[in-house]
Amino acid sequence: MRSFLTGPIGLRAISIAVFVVVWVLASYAFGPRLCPGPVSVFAFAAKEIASGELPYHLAITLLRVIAAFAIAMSIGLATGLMMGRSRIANDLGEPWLILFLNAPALIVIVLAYIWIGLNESAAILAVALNKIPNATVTIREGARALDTHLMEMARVYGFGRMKTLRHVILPQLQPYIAAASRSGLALIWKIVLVVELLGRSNGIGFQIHLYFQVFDVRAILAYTLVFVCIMLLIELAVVQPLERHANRWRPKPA
Amino acid sequence: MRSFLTGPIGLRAISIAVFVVVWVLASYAFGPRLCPGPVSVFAFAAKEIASGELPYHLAITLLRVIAAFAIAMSIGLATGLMMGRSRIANDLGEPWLILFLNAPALIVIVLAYIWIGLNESAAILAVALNKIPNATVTIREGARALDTHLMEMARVYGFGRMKTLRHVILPQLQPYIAAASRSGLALIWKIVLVVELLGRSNGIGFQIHLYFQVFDVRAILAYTLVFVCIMLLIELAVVQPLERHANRWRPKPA
Amino acid sequence: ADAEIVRVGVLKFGTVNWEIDTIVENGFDKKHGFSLEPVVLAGSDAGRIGINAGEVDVIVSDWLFVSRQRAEGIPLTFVPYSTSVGAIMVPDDSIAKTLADLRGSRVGVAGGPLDKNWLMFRALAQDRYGFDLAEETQPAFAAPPFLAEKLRDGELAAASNFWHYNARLETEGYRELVSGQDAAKAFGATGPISAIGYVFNEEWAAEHKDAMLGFVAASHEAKELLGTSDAAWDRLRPSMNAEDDAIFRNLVRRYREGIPSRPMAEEEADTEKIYRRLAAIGGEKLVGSAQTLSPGTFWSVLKEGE
Amino acid sequence: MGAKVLPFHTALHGQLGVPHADKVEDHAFSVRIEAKRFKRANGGEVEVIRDLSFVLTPHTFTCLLGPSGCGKTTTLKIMLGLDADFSGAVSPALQRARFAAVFQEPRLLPWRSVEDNIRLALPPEMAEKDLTPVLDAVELNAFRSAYPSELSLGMARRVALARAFSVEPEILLLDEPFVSLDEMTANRLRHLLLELWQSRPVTVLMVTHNIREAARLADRLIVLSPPPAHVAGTTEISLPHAGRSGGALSHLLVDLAHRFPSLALE
Amino acid sequence: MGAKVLPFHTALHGQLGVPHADKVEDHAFSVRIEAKRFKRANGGEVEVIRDLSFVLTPHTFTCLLGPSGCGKTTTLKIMLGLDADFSGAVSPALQRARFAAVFQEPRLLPWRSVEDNIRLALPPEMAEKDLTPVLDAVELNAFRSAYPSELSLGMARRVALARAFSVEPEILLLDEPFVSLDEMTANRLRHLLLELWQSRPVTVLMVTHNIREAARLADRLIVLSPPPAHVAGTTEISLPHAGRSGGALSHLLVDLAHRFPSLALE
Ligand SMILES: Nc1ncnc2c1ncn2[C@@H]1O[C@H](COP(=O)(O)OP(=O)(O)OP(=O)(O)O)[C@@H](O)[C@H]1O
Ligand SMILES: Nc1ncnc2c1ncn2[C@@H]1O[C@H](COP(=O)(O)OP(=O)(O)OP(=O)(O)O)[C@@H](O)[C@H]1O
Ligand SMILES: [Mg+2]
Ligand SMILES: [Mg+2]
Repeated sequence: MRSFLTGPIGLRAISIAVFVVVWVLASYAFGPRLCPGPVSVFAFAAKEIASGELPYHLAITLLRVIAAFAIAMSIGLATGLMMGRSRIANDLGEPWLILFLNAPALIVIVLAYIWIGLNESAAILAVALNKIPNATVTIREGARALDTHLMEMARVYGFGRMKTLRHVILPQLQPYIAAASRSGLALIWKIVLVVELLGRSNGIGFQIHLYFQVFDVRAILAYTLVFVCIMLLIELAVVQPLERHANRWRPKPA
Repeated sequence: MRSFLTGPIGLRAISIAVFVVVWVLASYAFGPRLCPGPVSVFAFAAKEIASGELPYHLAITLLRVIAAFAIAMSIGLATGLMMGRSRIANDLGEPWLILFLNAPALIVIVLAYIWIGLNESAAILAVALNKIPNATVTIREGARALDTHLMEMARVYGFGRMKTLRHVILPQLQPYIAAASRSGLALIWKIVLVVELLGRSNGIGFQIHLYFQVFDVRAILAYTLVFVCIMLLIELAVVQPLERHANRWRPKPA
Repeated sequence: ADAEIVRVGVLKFGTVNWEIDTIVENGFDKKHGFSLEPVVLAGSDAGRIGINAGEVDVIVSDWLFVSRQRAEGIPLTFVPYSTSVGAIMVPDDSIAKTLADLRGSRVGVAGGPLDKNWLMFRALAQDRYGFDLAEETQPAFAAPPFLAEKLRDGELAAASNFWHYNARLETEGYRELVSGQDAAKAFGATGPISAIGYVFNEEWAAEHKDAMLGFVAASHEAKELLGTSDAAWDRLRPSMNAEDDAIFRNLVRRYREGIPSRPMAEEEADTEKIYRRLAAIGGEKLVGSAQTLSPGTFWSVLKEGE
Repeated sequence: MGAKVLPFHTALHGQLGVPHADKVEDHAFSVRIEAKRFKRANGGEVEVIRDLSFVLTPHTFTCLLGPSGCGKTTTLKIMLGLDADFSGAVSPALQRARFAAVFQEPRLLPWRSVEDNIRLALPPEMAEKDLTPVLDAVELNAFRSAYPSELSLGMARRVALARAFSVEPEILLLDEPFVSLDEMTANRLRHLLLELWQSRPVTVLMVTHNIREAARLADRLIVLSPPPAHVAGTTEISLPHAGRSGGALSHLLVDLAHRFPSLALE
Repeated sequence: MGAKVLPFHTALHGQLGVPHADKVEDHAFSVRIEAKRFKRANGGEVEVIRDLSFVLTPHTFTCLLGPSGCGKTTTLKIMLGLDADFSGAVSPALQRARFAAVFQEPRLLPWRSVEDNIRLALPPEMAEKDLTPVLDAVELNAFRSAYPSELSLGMARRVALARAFSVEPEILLLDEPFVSLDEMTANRLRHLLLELWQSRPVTVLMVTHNIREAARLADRLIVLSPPPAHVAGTTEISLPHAGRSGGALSHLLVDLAHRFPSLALE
């Protein structure tokens, strides 16, 4: 039992239990209107799931998140690598990078909608445009810190571009890619909400904003929590096993 | 001349020139209302600067950005290090991390304003809360990738906590800190805009929203660009010299 | 041929949705020779983007927006939709009796410093009591739902908010201190003015004249029905988000009060007066280069028709 | 001649008076590793060390020899307290001791200068120590402000040696300290090490593959078996250090080669 | 005896017929480094190599010796095309050649298994090569699926050697390949290297500090001066490899020690 409690599942369970307790206390402190308790939130979520409303909006949002994520990460990886390895690419790209990095999400979204139209491509493009510079910046740091010794080895043994990328560069970038992915997924989801708020007729962001207008905190929390649960699930069931696999070469801690 | 053009300043100048050209073309293509050209945008910016309006809002926003940045980075650094180095801390913190990582900015802001009040502390706290998990995630990857050989050396020579942190850990985390700072500053600024939009009566986000309501794209672009210019300046005049100093030990490229 | 489609941007829980829903449900669109396609949006920002991007044909907004866009060459135009406007709400037991009593207190303001209600209240305070509300109160600009909430928990002494938030507050022990219509009257309006209306592109409307006229007619018919029939409201109730009967009844009452009844030319004349006052206070930031209500802000086709 | 070759048990019990294994912990500087296993990345476990124990008599110079991959570095790591995941025990005296170590790689902080790399390792009471003598000794005074990436591997190893020498440790653990150095430099540094050891009360344990080096420096050799490693034999060398050159050294080497054929020079 | 000691110029011009420096590029496998400078991190520049040139006759075995930090690794890097920032030239034949290199550190990909590390270095036409023989030769067949972090340093070096041996290069550059290995293993690998060199047309250049090793393996020694490095002398060894043991080898060593006092064994 003791080992279960200090094991990975036990500790996470403790942590989640603490969270629920804090939540219940907060709901007593602030009252059910401003901070509805877990029971009422989950009841609402269950109702919305049963009605099919929540799964519909969730699916739409997830699709947008995935599309924007795939676009942003692949472009960010390419630009980050280029800017990290080549001084010329870096000097040329820097002003653009800083521009896009600091362009408010709102502006990018509005301009994308106006210039491209109020449609799905504009939405996804706007989200991706918001995320690309973040991914670029992170990957660029990784590319700058690449081990020159291994690069030299790869050159001597004639690895060529693809082999070097796959076997020498990407494994070194793994922690940077992991950081960019995790914080990127979160950022994308934040921006998808804004995108949905400004010009889509469905998705979780749309729903949350609707409920914000009528100040239904319970509904807002329900939609948020379902998404967070999905992310927790993806993290535990997909990302972490993948990461363990990618990191199996690291020396096991004593 | 040739060497100037391929030098860092020359390349950046070229890049900015290309940007301006693209902008002018876009403004012809979309018309001055949907995409006002650089001249009219800068004229507007100059007017707003002269009137003192823009500097006022800019200063307020920058203060918020700096405060939130300082809070978020120091907490993110601490939690990221802890979670990266200790399995127990990681297992305990993980659900909270994912919760805060994926809590929509809107929710955090709304709850902060509701629970703390429509005031400056709530605003800054809301922004910091949005950024902390991102910083944590990035730093945690860095902490996981720390060189065990150097850590062992530090232990054998009795470095102690502070010395290890300062001379062994932080220099290794430098690229991760740089990535977290750059993308963090950008993220914070994006969220500050939302925070200002939802519940503050000044700041660039407030102004942009104001102009958005009357659909004055020129004013929106002017405010955005001034901020981007400030960031570009900070990057070139502060961050990069600091980085060069921090990285002077890296082998010079051949 | 198929009936022409008119895409109308509506907020799901917004008041416009009630009318649009009624049109569709009762087949008023088919009856008037067009097909109405509601585009559900999450906020008024989305509406502004949508009309600028040409992805919706009709949204609901105010004549300030229309006039400014016209001045800058975008031929939007306006058909009155409702005379319901915002008001400053205070708790029933507040000692405040007039705007003057708000001096020094924290006042929430929806829609930002360029909101027409807020500007009218500022003008009114200037006229009647000789002070600037913006200077002598602490305005807190924030999202409308916050304001209602912050008024409830006492952080704000008063809040200038939109009518459907206020209708709710009225059932919870809050009262109107002063409304937009009060202010309008003080500036010489001869009756209630329609602050918001259906906004669309004049050129588009010229190409789809029959459909747009049909839309206006359908809107009238829906208003008539909602103005008289309680059954029509019962059907809408689920989408009104009214927690209890009192709120529901108050929303209905307020909606009915807001149905515009005056000839458009009369409204336009009143609006011009008010516009000048607002332009004086809001300045260029509010109105852009147009110091007077841009000609054609009210849809000329309708005026001719009358 | 000069090399007193002893069978393992005799050497330990007879000569050094080691107590029974279960009391090893009380004794100064003793290590007893009953088993050391590593988890393999692809599941499974390997046993690297089994029943390896020895005692370092204070102020002696011991050399540890053994085939590549037999567990020498692992043993040092356990002694340094860097690996606690083994069954067995390390004596309290060893746990408390102030160590210096030269690892098999230089392990310098790339972002600190040569001088800072040494200075950071100094205990607080020596913080202001003049590093010129030790830097001179390793012939790197001109490079005191250089960063490790500006050094050749041999130079980096010399910095690591200078770092270990300057902390004035109780126990000095050296893992092949003199490889990657030209013979002249290596010899100078071997002399330096001997001098240091003779002038201060320090206990030295040095891993080496160079039997000649071991014969010249050590009081005692401990030879490990292939994995799972245990002590295959120990040898005391009683010949004074000054006398270990020319013919005497050759003789010693022949003796050792006879005793441990696996260490053969050629 | 057996060691033909030649002054530098005689060796180069007389024996090997090197053309004038400005025509060096046309010749097979020649290097001419007029100057190699490094920028220091704290500003300034150091000249590490000045007027260093030599020619590798195809299919010979050359050893490069020199004091620690004199520029041996730098020279290898220039030959490998990893450092183009020098004045001088490398012959086109050298630029085109297929290399294998054993660096001073193992330089394995930590995230790839031992087998993958070797296989990745193979040119496409050998992709399916059976690695069992070479892994057997370095005694690491049991570790073919292990990751580098699970190896001892000596084992990692053996993997690096196996990698270099298995690509069947035209030119093999070795930077102190046999350090950190016990003598028995090192000897076995030296034999392996000799066999490889004799069985295939490969040109070998090996950096070493071990004069005994050089004397046993090389056709020719090139000795560098302290920095700024240039060739201090070259020596041909014409004694057949089979005969280099026992007394003959000792004699050779004495000869060499006499010619290059700085390489002295003790
Ligand atoms: N990146 C660099 N920046 C500055 N100086 C350097 C750099 N790399 C090498 N040096 C200098 O060049 C000289 C030669 O280095 P190199 O690595 O070639 O030596 P080496 O002969 O291989 O020595 P060793 O036997 O110790 O490996 C050294 O003095 C070193 O300080
Ligand atoms: N982290 C690890 N995981 C699995 N096996 C390991 C690990 N570390 C070391 N080993 C194994 O332990 C054995 C001993 O390693 P160690 O580094 O102690 O050898 P060594 O005697 O120092 O060898 P060398 O002379 O080559 O340095 C090796 O067979 C190695 O494969
Ligand atoms: Mg070892
Ligand atoms: Mg070297």
